[in-house]
Amino acid sequence: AVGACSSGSKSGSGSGDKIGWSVAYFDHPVYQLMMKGAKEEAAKLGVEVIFADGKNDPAVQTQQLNNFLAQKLDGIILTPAVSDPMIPAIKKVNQAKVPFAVVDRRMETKGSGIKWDFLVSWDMVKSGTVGGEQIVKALNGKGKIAVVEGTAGAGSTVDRGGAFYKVIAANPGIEVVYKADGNFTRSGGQQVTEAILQRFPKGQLDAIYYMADEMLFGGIQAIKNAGRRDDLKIVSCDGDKNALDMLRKGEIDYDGIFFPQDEGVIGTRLMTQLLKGEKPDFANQEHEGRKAALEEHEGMVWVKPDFFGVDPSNMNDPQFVGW
Amino acid sequence: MVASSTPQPLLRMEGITKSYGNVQVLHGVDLEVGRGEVLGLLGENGAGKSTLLNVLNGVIGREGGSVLIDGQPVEFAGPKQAQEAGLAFIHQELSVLPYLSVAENIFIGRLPRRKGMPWLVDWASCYRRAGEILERLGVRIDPRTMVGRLGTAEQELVEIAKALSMNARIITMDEPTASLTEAEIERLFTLMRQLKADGVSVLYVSHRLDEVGEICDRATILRDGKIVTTVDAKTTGSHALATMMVGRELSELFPKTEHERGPETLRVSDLSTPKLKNVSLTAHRGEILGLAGLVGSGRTELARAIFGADPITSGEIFVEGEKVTIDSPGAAIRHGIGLVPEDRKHQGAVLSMSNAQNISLACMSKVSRLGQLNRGAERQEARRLIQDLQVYPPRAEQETGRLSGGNQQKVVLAKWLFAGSKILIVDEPTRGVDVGARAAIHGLINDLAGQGATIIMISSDLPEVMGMSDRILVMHEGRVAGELARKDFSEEAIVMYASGLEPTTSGPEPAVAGLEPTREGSNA
Amino acid sequence: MSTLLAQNPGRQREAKASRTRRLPIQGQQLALVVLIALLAAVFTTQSPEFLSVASIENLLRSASMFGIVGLGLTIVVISTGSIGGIDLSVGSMMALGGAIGAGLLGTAFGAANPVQLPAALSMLIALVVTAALGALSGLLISLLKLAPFAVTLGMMSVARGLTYLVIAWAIGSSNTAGVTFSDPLFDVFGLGMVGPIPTITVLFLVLAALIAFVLKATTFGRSLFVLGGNAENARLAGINVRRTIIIVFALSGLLAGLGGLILTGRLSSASPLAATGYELEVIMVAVIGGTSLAGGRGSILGTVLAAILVSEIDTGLDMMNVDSFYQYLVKGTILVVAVVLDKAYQARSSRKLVQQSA
Amino acid sequence: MSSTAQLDRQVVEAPKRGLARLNIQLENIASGIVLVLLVIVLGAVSPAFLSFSNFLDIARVVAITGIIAVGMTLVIITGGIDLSVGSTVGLVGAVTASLVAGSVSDNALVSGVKLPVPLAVLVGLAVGALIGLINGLIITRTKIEPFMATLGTMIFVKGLLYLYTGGYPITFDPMPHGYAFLGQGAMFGVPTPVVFFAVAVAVLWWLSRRMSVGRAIYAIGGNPEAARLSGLKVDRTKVFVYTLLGLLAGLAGIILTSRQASADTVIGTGFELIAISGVVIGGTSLTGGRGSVIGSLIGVFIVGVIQNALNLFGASTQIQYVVTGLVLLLAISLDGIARRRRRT
Ligand SMILES: Nc1ncnc2c1ncn2[C@@H]1O[C@H](COP(=O)(O)OP(=O)(O)OP(=O)(O)O)[C@@H](O)[C@H]1O
Ligand SMILES: Nc1ncnc2c1ncn2[C@@H]1O[C@H](COP(=O)(O)OP(=O)(O)OP(=O)(O)O)[C@@H](O)[C@H]1O
Ligand SMILES: O[C@@H]1[C@@H](O)[C@H](O)OC[C@H]1O
Ligand SMILES: [Mg+2]
Ligand SMILES: [Mg+2]
Repeated sequence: AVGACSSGSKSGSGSGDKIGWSVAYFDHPVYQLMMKGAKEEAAKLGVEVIFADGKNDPAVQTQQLNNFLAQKLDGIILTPAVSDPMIPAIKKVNQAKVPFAVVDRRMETKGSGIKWDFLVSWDMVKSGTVGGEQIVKALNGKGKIAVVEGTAGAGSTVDRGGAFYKVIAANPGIEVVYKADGNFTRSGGQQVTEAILQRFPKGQLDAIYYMADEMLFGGIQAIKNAGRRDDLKIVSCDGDKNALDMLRKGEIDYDGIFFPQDEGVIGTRLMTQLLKGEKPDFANQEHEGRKAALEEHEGMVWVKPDFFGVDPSNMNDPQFVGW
Repeated sequence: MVASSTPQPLLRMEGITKSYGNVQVLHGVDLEVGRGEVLGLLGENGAGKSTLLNVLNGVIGREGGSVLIDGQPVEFAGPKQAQEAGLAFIHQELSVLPYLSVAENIFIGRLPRRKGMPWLVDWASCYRRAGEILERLGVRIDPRTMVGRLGTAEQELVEIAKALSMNARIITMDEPTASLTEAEIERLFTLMRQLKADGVSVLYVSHRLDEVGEICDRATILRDGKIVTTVDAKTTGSHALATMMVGRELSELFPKTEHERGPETLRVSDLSTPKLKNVSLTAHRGEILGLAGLVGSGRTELARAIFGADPITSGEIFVEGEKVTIDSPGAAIRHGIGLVPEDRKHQGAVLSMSNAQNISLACMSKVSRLGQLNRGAERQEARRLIQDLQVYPPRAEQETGRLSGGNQQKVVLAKWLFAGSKILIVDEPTRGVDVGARAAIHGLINDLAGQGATIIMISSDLPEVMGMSDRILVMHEGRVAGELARKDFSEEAIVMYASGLEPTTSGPEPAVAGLEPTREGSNA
Repeated sequence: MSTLLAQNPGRQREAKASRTRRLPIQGQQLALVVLIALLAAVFTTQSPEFLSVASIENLLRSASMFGIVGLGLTIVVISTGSIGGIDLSVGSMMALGGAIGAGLLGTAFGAANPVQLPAALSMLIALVVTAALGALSGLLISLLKLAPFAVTLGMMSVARGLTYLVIAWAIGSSNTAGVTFSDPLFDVFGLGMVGPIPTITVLFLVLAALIAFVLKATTFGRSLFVLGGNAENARLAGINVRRTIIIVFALSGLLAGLGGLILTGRLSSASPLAATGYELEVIMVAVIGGTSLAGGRGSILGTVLAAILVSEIDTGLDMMNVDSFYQYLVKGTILVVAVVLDKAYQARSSRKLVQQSA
Repeated sequence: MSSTAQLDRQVVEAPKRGLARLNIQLENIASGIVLVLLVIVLGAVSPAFLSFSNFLDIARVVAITGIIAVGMTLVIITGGIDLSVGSTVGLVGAVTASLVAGSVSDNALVSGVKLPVPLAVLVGLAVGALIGLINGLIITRTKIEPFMATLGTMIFVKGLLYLYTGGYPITFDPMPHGYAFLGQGAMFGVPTPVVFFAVAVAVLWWLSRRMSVGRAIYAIGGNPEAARLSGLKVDRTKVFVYTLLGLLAGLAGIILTSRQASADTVIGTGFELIAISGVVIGGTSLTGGRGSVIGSLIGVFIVGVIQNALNLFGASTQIQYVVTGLVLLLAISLDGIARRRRRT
């Protein structure tokens, strides 16, 4: 059995419940989509979700969680920009015994004893592993690569990076010559890529791995401007339609896809079930036919939507058009 | 030449040299001040007077020479050390802090401290002592007033109070009277005589040569950074002093030349602002119209209102018979009006720009086409004016901020000559200007009038305003209190009008004051 | 003649009138109090929970953190405004202070740092370092007569870089995620309460009172106003300008470091990106409080009130569930309006004084 | 006056003549020397640094913030500052991108109207100029400090940007050639952004040094009251420089969205400080009245060269921060020393 709820659910008042959701930041397509999914599901279920823009600052998110508590909202969901700094704020949420969930970027308890009722986060580890394998395949097991990482300290960066570097380490022919923080943003991706291209002229670099499509979008422009597309393999991750279009046009070599709205929908659905006093059906979550796995993370529930690698063999599959 | 009054002078400076960059300003200056002596230090603008005083007071360093007090050589690392050695310094430029109280300004850097807790300010004693000093000066200003709310003259008095509060043995005063009225000057002199009696020595810089005879014992004359001579101040006349300063014979001071008074060029009728009450006046071609009055009587206010620098609440202005709307200085300039403001540092010149750039500033269109400056023509015009006005050093490309005060004033005048103003308002045009330059400025004003310009001259210097003007309007509390034709000029008449009295009667005018929002000028 | 002039009737009147009445709280601060109350009323009607204990605690915590840093900035601007005094490095200094405080801790998770110190000592070192860097800014500004804006802009970058380095060193890898730890002393900053009031709020108010006292009552404090009015005057008055500038920037660094420790305590974690952009927030607090960027004028009480006001706006808008995108519009507008009102108040009060004295 | 004095004068004037004719200011020399030294040292360490293509690379990188920096120079010379340019870059970039055919966004608010590229660019520039105009009006009408006024608009315009884009990026499918040319094209082998930058420098230099409006800009910064009493239109000139800067920031935003082939909400963030750094390193005084467009050109290149070198040597982010900060401190220190020497 998976971990129990940390809080007694409220009397099954049902509809009209209010859920506060602090999102790492609003201005990112992944989160826009996630919020869209959540809103639609909330409307269906008759609950209200209040989103707060975390502005990529844990201090702001801390403030927001506290405000949710002060507002006596029925449930709280957190998509942390970075994990560890949120521990004290979550402690308070736990003390107040408000139903609480983490969505998208996972947390670690670091022995602090904090609890969440469930975590909905797609398979970041798999995305890193697939990315690593794609790089190995693209380079035939030999070459120099640069990595444009996501926001340092974000659960997604830690997990995806960890898995990715594990695959690379198992392939001694591949050397990581450079890695830098692109902060999951377009301009970050472009800046880091520009630096990479200046640092490694033609012939000294064979591939770049982007930890997210947003950063790829910035980076690809720098690569095109420098006329370097032909001597570099490019691998990315996320499943943005634009990125998959680029893959189909041969402008990049590999990508992968997950579905952000699934996280929004499932997160809202489970929280609502919790608030209604129903026993949430963690094991059977799906959205638009995509099933989410049920696992355990630090002894608590982890509902895990899937991730799929995309390459020329499956890129024309209708389910991988991209979002 | 007169020898030092005492065998062992209190202060002695020997062979002082000082350069700015590679321009030597002081060439080995020797100077002595006896105990209880008031020594006048005279010289043209740029002669190096302020520089010498700055060196003495540790404000700037020197290259060579020594300073001795009581025969002992002293070396000041900064102004604080000079203060501790018993020197006090009243600067040429006002240096009060507007957001602080009068008392705090007086005790700046030396606030009274609590006994036993020396890091705490003893405010009670601060206000009390400031009050006492102001009392001594005969000024009624609340020591708690923010200095920013005082007028220029009162601020100058605060500076003087500051110097007095130091109980110094040697006080150096760099043109302390430049913005004071006669009454205030008189009060200051009384005080200086008292200090003298107490054995305090004063080093006194002024361009008002008649004052020198009145208050100084001896006068040392500085020219081009060298001592020319030291003379007995009581017996040497102003004219002789002036000649020594300039190094050549001067023509008569205030060389009033008679011009034909032409048709009316400017008419102001019922002009009012928050500070002016229904002022009317006319001025004519070729006329010099003097504006006299106490400090704070509204003369500057009137000048600024006519020039469009401050908004007016009502009234009309006619230029050459035509009603004009002047809502900005630009509009005034288009109608041929120019203004030489009283505060040249803050209002007159852009100190970071070159002389040529300052000169062309009010009328750049004259040397530009379609907004493009013709810098050759600009420089050439500037050079001509610099020559005419004897600006020193005579360089068009020189940064104006590096000229002496008097020379800066000439540059401001040159600006209006360049702009070809037909009606020129000059506000205290010779404040802080030496005799040589003063004569040049007077000559220039006369020439301009001779060429048909209209001059409105504001001056607190009665001899000047009486010497130069064809007609004088006297202001009192924002109104024109009286008008005097040249034949009726007398100091008494001006002073009576200025005080709100009728020269012919003895009783004071019914008090209208109290209804108007006036900043009270200085005490008198 | 001179006696005649001496009897100008205006003088006596002024002597009587210019005894300015002194309220304990002056007009502009009064306006801030009114605004704080007014907004509280508006927020409460829209969202009754706004006046709850939890929400007020939340508000006070953020106000105290920005306010403590704002106190340092207020001193900097009052005393060096005439030479363009400002400190843009406070955000980075907060991050650095937090990074050192957390990085040297024995309790940091996964800490690979060779030294592991007790919290009190690591905090002390953090404050010493940020104060020293502040002093370095002050030294450059005073020694070479450089613009504070430019110097602290450089320092902003240097301190941010050092933050990265400290954290990388502390966790023994170039993965600059941050340092997470658990420490009772830091918890006092993050969670501590004195009765119903957060400990850091008490700290803030004590510091504010102390600084206000120093500014009003000590010779050093007065010399700051002199310096801020006009640096040349200060020199002429024998004030050690260089030392004073160094001290105020050191103080600003120190208080920013303290603010950083508070932030770190709240998050139980220090990150290289912490407090990014906070310098503008802090400057906003000082200026809304009535400190003039031109120097020589400012008030600690104003800064305290402004810190509360700004946090109130943030909290209130959040609790009213105003979309974050609209919050920018509201905040930008309030900032401009507050400064315009201050300006208008200044103009009106000086006019009033002239009228009074008539 | 006396003959010695005349002698002195010749001594002072003689060496000045040569430099004066070239119109070189001492302030420029300090930063110019820093730049030359940097190039020499870096060239010696890494020959790759001295290649023409690397130079173009640097120019391309600095061009965008450089365009803002030269506009900022004029604002700073009037004694002002503008913190809102970063937000303007973002908003204009988004508005222009959204108006160009082929642009797509998931946000409903984003305009469905599509215009030909030149027209879209004009609208974008007008938006930039409008923001600048509003800054200028707030500053001149309310007399509040430019720092605070533009801090307010910085936050406000950021809000507009979020509202307009809804937080979604705007992308192109495909980007019209005309628009791509603005950020990615080249003229005679020189990248278009660099050409824009060069033109901006030339125009603003001419305007500030050769035109009466430029003289007014310096006069206003040097002594606003004297400028007003000389009949200069102080407020109008200020409004003009802020508007010009808004327009240039808009241009930078347009170029950037073309280069990045998309607009998002973070682009332009922090540009204000980068541009101001360049201006300050170039020797322009933040108190107004002194400085030059050419100085800022040198200033932004110093920053660009350092960044480029750090990249070439593979310095990590943390080191980049430290070095960039130190170089800024060093450059302004040298400038400070040069100015002090000149004064005494
Ligand atoms: N900071 C400075 N830098 C360069 N030159 C200066 C500076 N200050 C003064 N000078 C020059 O030194 C000379 C002496 O100036 P100073 O101010 O001592 O004259 P002054 O006798 O006090 O004149 P005034 O009567 O006009 O006040 C002038 O030629 C002036 O241009
Ligand atoms: N800074 C100020 N604050 C308040 N009131 C002022 C200020 N300056 C001038 N006033 C008011 O304006 C009136 C006229 O002042 P103004 O300066 O025009 O007089 P003035 O005759 O030119 O004197 P001055 O000889 O000082 O130039 C004063 O009586 C005073 O009430
Ligand atoms: O892939 C990324 C996701 O995992 C992260 O959490 O947020 C940004 C995304 O691009
Ligand atoms: Mg002098
Ligand atoms: Mg006057």
